Amino acid sequence: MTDTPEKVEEKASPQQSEPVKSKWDAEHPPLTIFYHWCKACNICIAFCPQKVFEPDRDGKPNMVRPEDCTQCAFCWLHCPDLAIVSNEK
Amino acid sequence: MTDTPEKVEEKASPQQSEPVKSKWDAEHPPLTIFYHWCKACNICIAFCPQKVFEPDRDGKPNMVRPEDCTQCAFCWLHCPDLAIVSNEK
Amino acid sequence: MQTKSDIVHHYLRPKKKFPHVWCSGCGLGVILGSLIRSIDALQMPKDDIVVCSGIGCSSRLPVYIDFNTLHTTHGRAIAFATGVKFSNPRLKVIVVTGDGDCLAIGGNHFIHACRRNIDITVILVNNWIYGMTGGQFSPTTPTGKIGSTAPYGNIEQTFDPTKLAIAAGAAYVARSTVYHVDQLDKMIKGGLEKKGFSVVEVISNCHTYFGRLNKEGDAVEMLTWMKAHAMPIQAARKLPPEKMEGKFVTGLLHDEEKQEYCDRYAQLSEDLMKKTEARP
Amino acid sequence: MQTKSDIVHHYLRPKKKFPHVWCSGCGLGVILGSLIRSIDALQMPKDDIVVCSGIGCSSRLPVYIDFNTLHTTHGRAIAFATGVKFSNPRLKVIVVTGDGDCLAIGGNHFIHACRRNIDITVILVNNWIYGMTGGQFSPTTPTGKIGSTAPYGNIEQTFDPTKLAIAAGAAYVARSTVYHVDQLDKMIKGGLEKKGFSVVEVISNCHTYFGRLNKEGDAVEMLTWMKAHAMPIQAARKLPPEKMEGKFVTGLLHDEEKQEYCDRYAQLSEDLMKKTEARP
Amino acid sequence: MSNQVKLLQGNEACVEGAVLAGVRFFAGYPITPSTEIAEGMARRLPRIGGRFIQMEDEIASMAAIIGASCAGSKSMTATSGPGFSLMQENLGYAYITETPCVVVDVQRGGPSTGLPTKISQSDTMQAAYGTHGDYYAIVLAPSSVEESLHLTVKAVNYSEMYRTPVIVLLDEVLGHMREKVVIPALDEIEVQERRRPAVPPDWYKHYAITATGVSAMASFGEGYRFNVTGLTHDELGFPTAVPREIKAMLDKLKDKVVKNADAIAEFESTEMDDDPKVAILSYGIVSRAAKQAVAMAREQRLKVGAIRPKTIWPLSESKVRDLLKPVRQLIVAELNQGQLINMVKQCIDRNHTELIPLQKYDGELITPSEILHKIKEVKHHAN
Amino acid sequence: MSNQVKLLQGNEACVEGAVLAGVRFFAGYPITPSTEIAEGMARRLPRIGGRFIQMEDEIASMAAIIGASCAGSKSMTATSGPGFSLMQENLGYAYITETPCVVVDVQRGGPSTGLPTKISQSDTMQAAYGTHGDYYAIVLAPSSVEESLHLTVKAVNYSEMYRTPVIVLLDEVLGHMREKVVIPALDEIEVQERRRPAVPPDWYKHYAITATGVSAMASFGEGYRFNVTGLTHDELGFPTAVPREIKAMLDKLKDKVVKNADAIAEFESTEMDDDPKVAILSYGIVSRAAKQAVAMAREQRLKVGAIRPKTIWPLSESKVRDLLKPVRQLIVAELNQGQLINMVKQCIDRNHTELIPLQKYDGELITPSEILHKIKEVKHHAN
Amino acid sequence: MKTKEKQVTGSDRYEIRLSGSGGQGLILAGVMLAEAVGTIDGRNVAQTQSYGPEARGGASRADVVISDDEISYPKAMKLDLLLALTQEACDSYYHDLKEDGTLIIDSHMVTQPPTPRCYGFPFVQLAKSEIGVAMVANVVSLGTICELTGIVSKQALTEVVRRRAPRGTEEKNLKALELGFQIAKNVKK
Amino acid sequence: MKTKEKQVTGSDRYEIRLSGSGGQGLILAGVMLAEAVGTIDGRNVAQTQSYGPEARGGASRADVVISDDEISYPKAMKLDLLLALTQEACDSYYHDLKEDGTLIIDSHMVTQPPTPRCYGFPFVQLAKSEIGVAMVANVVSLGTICELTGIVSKQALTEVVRRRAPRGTEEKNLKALELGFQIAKNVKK
Ligand SMILES: Cc1ncc(C[n+]2csc(CCOP(=O)(O)OP(=O)(O)O)c2C)c(N)n1
Ligand SMILES: Cc1ncc(C[n+]2csc(CCOP(=O)(O)OP(=O)(O)O)c2C)c(N)n1
Ligand code: SF4
Ligand code: SF4
Ligand code: SF4
Ligand code: SF4
Repeated sequence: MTDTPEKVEEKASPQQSEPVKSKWDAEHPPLTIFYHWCKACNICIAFCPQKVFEPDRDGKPNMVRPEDCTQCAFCWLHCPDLAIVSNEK
Repeated sequence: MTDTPEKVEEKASPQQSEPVKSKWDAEHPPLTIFYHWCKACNICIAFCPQKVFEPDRDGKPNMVRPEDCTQCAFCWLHCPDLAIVSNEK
Repeated sequence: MQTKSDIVHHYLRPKKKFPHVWCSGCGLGVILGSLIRSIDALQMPKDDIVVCSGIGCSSRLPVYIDFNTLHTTHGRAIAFATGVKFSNPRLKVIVVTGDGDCLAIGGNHFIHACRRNIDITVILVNNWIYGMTGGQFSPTTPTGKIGSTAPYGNIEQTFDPTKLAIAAGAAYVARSTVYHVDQLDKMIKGGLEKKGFSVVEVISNCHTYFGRLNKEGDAVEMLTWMKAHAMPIQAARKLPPEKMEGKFVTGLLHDEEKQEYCDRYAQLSEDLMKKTEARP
Repeated sequence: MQTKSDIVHHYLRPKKKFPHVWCSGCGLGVILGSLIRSIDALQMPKDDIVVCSGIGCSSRLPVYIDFNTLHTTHGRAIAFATGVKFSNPRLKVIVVTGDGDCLAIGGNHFIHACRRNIDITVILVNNWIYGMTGGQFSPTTPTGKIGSTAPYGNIEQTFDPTKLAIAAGAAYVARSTVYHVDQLDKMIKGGLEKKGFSVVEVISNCHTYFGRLNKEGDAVEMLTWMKAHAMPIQAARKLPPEKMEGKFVTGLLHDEEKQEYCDRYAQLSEDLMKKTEARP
Repeated sequence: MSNQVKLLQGNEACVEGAVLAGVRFFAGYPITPSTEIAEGMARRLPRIGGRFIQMEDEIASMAAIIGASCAGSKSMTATSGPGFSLMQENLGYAYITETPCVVVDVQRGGPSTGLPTKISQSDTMQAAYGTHGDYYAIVLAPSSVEESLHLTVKAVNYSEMYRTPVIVLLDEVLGHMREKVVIPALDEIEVQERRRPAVPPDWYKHYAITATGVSAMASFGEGYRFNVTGLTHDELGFPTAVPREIKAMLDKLKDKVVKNADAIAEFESTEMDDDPKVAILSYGIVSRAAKQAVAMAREQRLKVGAIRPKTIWPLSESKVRDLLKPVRQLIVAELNQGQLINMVKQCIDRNHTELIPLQKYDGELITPSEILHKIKEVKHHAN
Repeated sequence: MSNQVKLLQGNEACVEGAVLAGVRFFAGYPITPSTEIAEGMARRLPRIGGRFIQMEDEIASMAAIIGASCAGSKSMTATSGPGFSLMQENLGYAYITETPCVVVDVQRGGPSTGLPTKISQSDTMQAAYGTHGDYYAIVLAPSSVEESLHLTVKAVNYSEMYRTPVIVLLDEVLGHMREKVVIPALDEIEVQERRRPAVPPDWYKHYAITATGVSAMASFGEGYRFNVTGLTHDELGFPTAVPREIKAMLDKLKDKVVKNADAIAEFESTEMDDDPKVAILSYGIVSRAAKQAVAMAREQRLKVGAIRPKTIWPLSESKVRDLLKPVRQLIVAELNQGQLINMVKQCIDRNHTELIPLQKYDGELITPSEILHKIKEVKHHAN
Repeated sequence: MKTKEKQVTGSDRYEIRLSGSGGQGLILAGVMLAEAVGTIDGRNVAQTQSYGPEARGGASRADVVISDDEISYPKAMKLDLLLALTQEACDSYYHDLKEDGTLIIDSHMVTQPPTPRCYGFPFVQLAKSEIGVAMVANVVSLGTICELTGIVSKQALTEVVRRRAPRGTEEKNLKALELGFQIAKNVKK
Repeated sequence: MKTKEKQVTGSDRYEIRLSGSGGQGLILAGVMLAEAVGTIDGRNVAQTQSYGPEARGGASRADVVISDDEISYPKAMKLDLLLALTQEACDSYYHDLKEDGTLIIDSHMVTQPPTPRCYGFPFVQLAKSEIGVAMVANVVSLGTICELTGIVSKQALTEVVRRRAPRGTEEKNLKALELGFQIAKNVKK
């Protein structure tokens, strides 16, 4: 199946040589989230293969494990409110 | 091909034993034609396998060879003006 | 007269007499005869039959026959027929329609009735042109042919109505021509017997417009063409594609059992009414 | 931000800002993103793109994007688009439409545009329901499912829009889902590149109505369902029918070269004008 | 179910009224703000042996209810502006074929998609002139939820009595608002059935010219085997191009409505007994604001009355003139740019009664204070 | 091609006029008695770089010409009653989106399929009230083949000048009859183009509120990237539900027509110079009978005049009142059961001018002798 | 009253009706006549016809009104000339002819002329026998009308027949026209 | 002028608006209130609401007009009571409240009440903490309104909440109603 995550991993391969875990942290978040656009649909939180997010009080994604982000692109490609962009890609 | 004439011959088979040629003549025509309905389209004349008809002055079918009629049904099944009926079938 | 060939006359309206309005040689009269014979063969009571049509030469057909007849607006016959049938499913509902009526303006009602599989029989008279309005091209006018609104040749692709009907969900789909009257009778009978949505496409000659504009001759020539180019499906299946070049397939093209719309509704309604009664 | 993932924002209308009107989690936002990425990938100039739509939640999409946009009447987007395209064939014309808009009221325009093979790309958002008006069943609501006008379960058969499109003559027909975004991007790109009539059916979630009425959960659950039930055509071809039970096929389903309508007209017109000039 | 008190939306009250009046066939296509009627019918009809079908569009819906009516069912559809526009061609077919059926148009702002969720009364003229050709519409307009029920019953009755389509004009506010409704018992309401032929099939004329202008009507399947056509037809229903027959047919269509206009045209008067010189004319939900305004004005010792046509079409010129006899200044309040006022212009003597428009068309309801304001302006002018 | 004299049908003259005025896009669906317009366009347009398309129905035809107009083409369709009814929804879209286009309605008898090959003027009211919502139609009605050409040019011009659909009302007789026509040279006629935006794209407002009520109009593909919607919209063309913006939009639609009514509304007067007390009001082909009748009456020393609106809508109340100043008895002659007469009722003082209907609706044209007969009846009453 | 109108509509207004059955080409004949008079002779002209609702065959007619003044009412009111190629047409329209109007009939088809004061020619038969196709009877009769009444110039009519004749039949039609002139001349002599 | 009208519309007419954001169930609450007053308490009632053009989320409101007399104008003119569950709703509608009208707010959500003279309860929070679902905040506030104003009888409201609560949530809703009564009682004390 032409499942999104798989496909994107391909593209992501150049970065694989770098130490992924160390690249992101709370100060250097992997993504920018526009919270005023986010409608708390839970898609990014539920599907993130790395479980990067947890819901905040309003149900919006809180990046609790930024360092785990692989830049797989699932979240920003699936956010129905176009509220997530990558800070790298 | 499920062509009309062939098919009807089947149905007509019981009559085949009778002497077809002798059955019809000008006094005992094989068909009745409603000339006031006929619009002279020429279909019966052109397609009658026995060439029973010839066009009259107005182009309407004149039974010039009634004795040749095999009651194949082509003419009355194809007359677009429902202007022909068989006197037998 | 009491011969069998006279049967058609017993179904004509007593108060509106022939000759009909159609041109000399028009295939519509042949279809009228075929429809009557099919109904007669099935011994369907006149009172239970409703024939609906839209607007067009073909759609004038119901006016002549002694059934319940509903001559509606252009393209909408099937939608009206749906109301008749669904309101009183006991009635046998037939639609007579043209390629313009059914496939141009009426295309949506056609595919939706196929989809619902409502028990209606559609006689689709395909004469490749709008006859009534004087020879404009239709969705079935072959590419390249002339119509009064395609004076330089039609640049559009055509519908194959039978393919469309099958894709949209019709239960019974057949094709014949006004030349192949025996086959036509059989196809119409089959459609009438089918419980579900049935479509019989009938290739018919409009020599007055299609024939004249395209130099395809008079009724006789056009019937001769049909004779030469029709290929029964049984034979067609055996032929290699190159032998089918320029030919068209006739016969029963699709026949499928599936639940009919009115039946399904009746069942739903019955269940609900039982439940309602069952309540205190 | 200048990262690539931000590209979608460069195509949003500067004067009408987000957040959009759609429900939280609605698949439409995903399709919006996919459409923009596809256009961007093909480097099509904004000024040359016209996006038409009818009425429905899906049909609200064009309003947000910075192209020439035409938000028309319910069901008629393709007919309007035909006017736009044929009037100025240089323009790239895209239609965004819903299953109700395109297949219920708009069914006829859909099949006729397929037949004409006019160079328009249709993004058909199939969420199995009328979202905008509050959850009535549509021609794609699966039999048995609940809609607000099918409170006891839908008794109708459904259309398969891709089959209909193929039968009617479309040149390019594909299907994807809002879960399979990469595939979706690819299918839309393919449609945009195709010269001729292209249809991309996108399975989308309306959890607000379809999901709620049918207890199929929220956006996440519905996306999960899509993930589990979609089968790419390459894989599907290899599977025995029983393994396809309950699954649906995605990917490029039909791709055919044939002459496009505007081209054909242009050629006719050119020939005629040459002839006219050639005259004294 | 008798005499239940329910809290209902105007749209739901229509459903109740239709079911009470015997409607057993509904074909429709959803559109805001009328959808609750279809939804109600979808729930109700299969439970009582009736039939509900959602068609592919409004054209088909209109066609289906006409077909169903020919087959003997009391039938109905409901829609709003865009759908009502699409129904016009087949509505014309129902007029010329004299087929009973009811169309509910829940008005929203137009033209085109306009304002789907906001109120308007801008289909007033369309209800009488929307399709091509000459025809005479009967159009009823309730002003409360309870009346929505009763006028729907009446619409079905008129449609059967006069063998003609009848339009019920609601609006977004009335369609969606909830009020309590006493659901009458079946024996408390009058239900009319179409007149069935008393003659044998051979003598039956589907369009017999009669003294009342209304012909008896057989249904398909009952042995009459008549023809129905949208072409001009003779008494039997066969196409005709004979001028005399055409004229007879069109006169019949006109007379059965126009000659009965005084019976069909109903009005409600509020505070008109003391012959006020200033009055407000309005229909539907707007008349509720007018009533409130009259009460407010009366408290301020302003002698003002209000008149409300329940029947929008046919216009009964004589009745309008009668009602307006004392009135020198008539405020015509409506939710459009001036439609009702044009109709009034046709019947009144403007030297006698000055017409003062009060038109609102921004999606909001006219308020009592806006009317009161106008009353005061007018009084001022009058002095 | 300049100043050729040709024998043309009214329908063919429409084609000539359209082509002269710059129409280069035609989408249509055949219907009697308008079909010759489509057929003519099908022959002409591909030869001059224009585009002809036969759509699947009238709804699609109307949609296509609007789309084409948005893309910059002067566009047109032609139809007759049933098709005109079907076009109403999208016609409303053209009104609210202010998209120029021309619709020719060649009238035949209605309602419904009615009398496809016979004359009528029964779409008169529909031309102004056929679709839902408030809108203001411009409707022109020629009375000769030559005028069919010129009023078609004018219709295209008005449509471009006022950014609105314009209706041309023909009828079966005029559409099919042949008269000689002087085809004007291109430089002999005035051709109007829509006003193009003078501002850069960023400043462009597709529905800018201007002093004239008409906004400049860009085409798709020119860099303006605007939004067009049938929802109520703001100046930019984005959906709005703000009452103030809605009102502004609807006022704009009204004002650009109503405020220009005196300019748009044209009349022809025959023998009105000596202030006759009796006159005939009629439009289109009927006015030819009226003219003949006036000549006949004058020969019999009856002082009678005739008035013909070339513009049916908008009504210019002031112009009508002006024209009718001397007239005490006005025969309103029309091919329907009374449509034009209702419009006249709205503007005149019936105490001053008595209205005498002369209505024929049996598929035949009113004859000069029928009018003369009426004149004599009336004179008698007047004495 | 009718008689009074006759006077009134007088001036030089001249009303012609060509009638027969569908397929005889009478509409085309009407158009040719009108075109000749209007676009070449330069007079005013209005040509109308009646479409039956059932346009497939049946009776057919074309009217041509000719005048030097503006033509107000474009339809025929009282005919100056009636051409009838069938009995049915003759019976239907004879009463529309002015008392002193001209009646021209196909002498083979109209077996019972309503008045002896008429011109009869076997148009259809002549067309068949002389030109070889019955179809051109319409043009034969045009020639006859031209010659008999002078309402249209020969040169104009010839020009138009050449222009309007279906492609490939120009010669036959011109011959037919000539034949029409000829048989009328014989009568006039 | 507005002040005058206030008097006029007086009599026993009582106007209530329940406002907050979409999804808080305020329309349903309005319907429950109206049904209780109308069909059980037997008074006249008119319930209206505003549909946004973009009905997906956003602000939401339901109005209920109550009277023993016939209700002419069915929409609220000047509110006797405003319930506001969000700041936005409170800001939008406060100016529609009569000078002496009653304002009830969610004290957690409306952080800046426009006047100190108002009742504040943490409806949403209480619903979550006491009943376990935020969704029933609407019914909690209904109970409070009932207890505070007596505009509807407890018995009627209880009956309707039982009847109208989504299937399976009857218990929770009745508990919520009880909670609403309770917190109001505490205030009244
Ligand atoms: C709404 C509407 N549009 C157009 C027409 C004109 N019209 C009548 S019949 C017809 C086409 C008929 O073609 P078809 O259905 O193929 O029937 P045929 O006459 O060839 O048998 C058209 C366009 C109409 N009556 N109504
Ligand atoms: C003529 C007309 N009929 C009905 C409607 C009401 N209407 C608006 S959108 C819609 C259905 C939308 O369904 P779909 O196209 O599937 O889009 P979705 O909202 O699900 O994205 C309907 C019935 C309308 N606007 N116009
Ligand atoms: S029945 Fe057959 S053989 Fe006899 S006349 Fe007819 S076509 Fe000829
Ligand atoms: S087929 Fe019928 S209509 Fe045709 S010529 Fe023969 S009898 Fe006459
Ligand atoms: S026009 Fe064509 S379809 Fe119509 S009657 Fe004539 S031949 Fe038949
Ligand atoms: S109603 Fe359905 S389709 Fe519409 S925005 Fe909400 S989730 Fe999407």
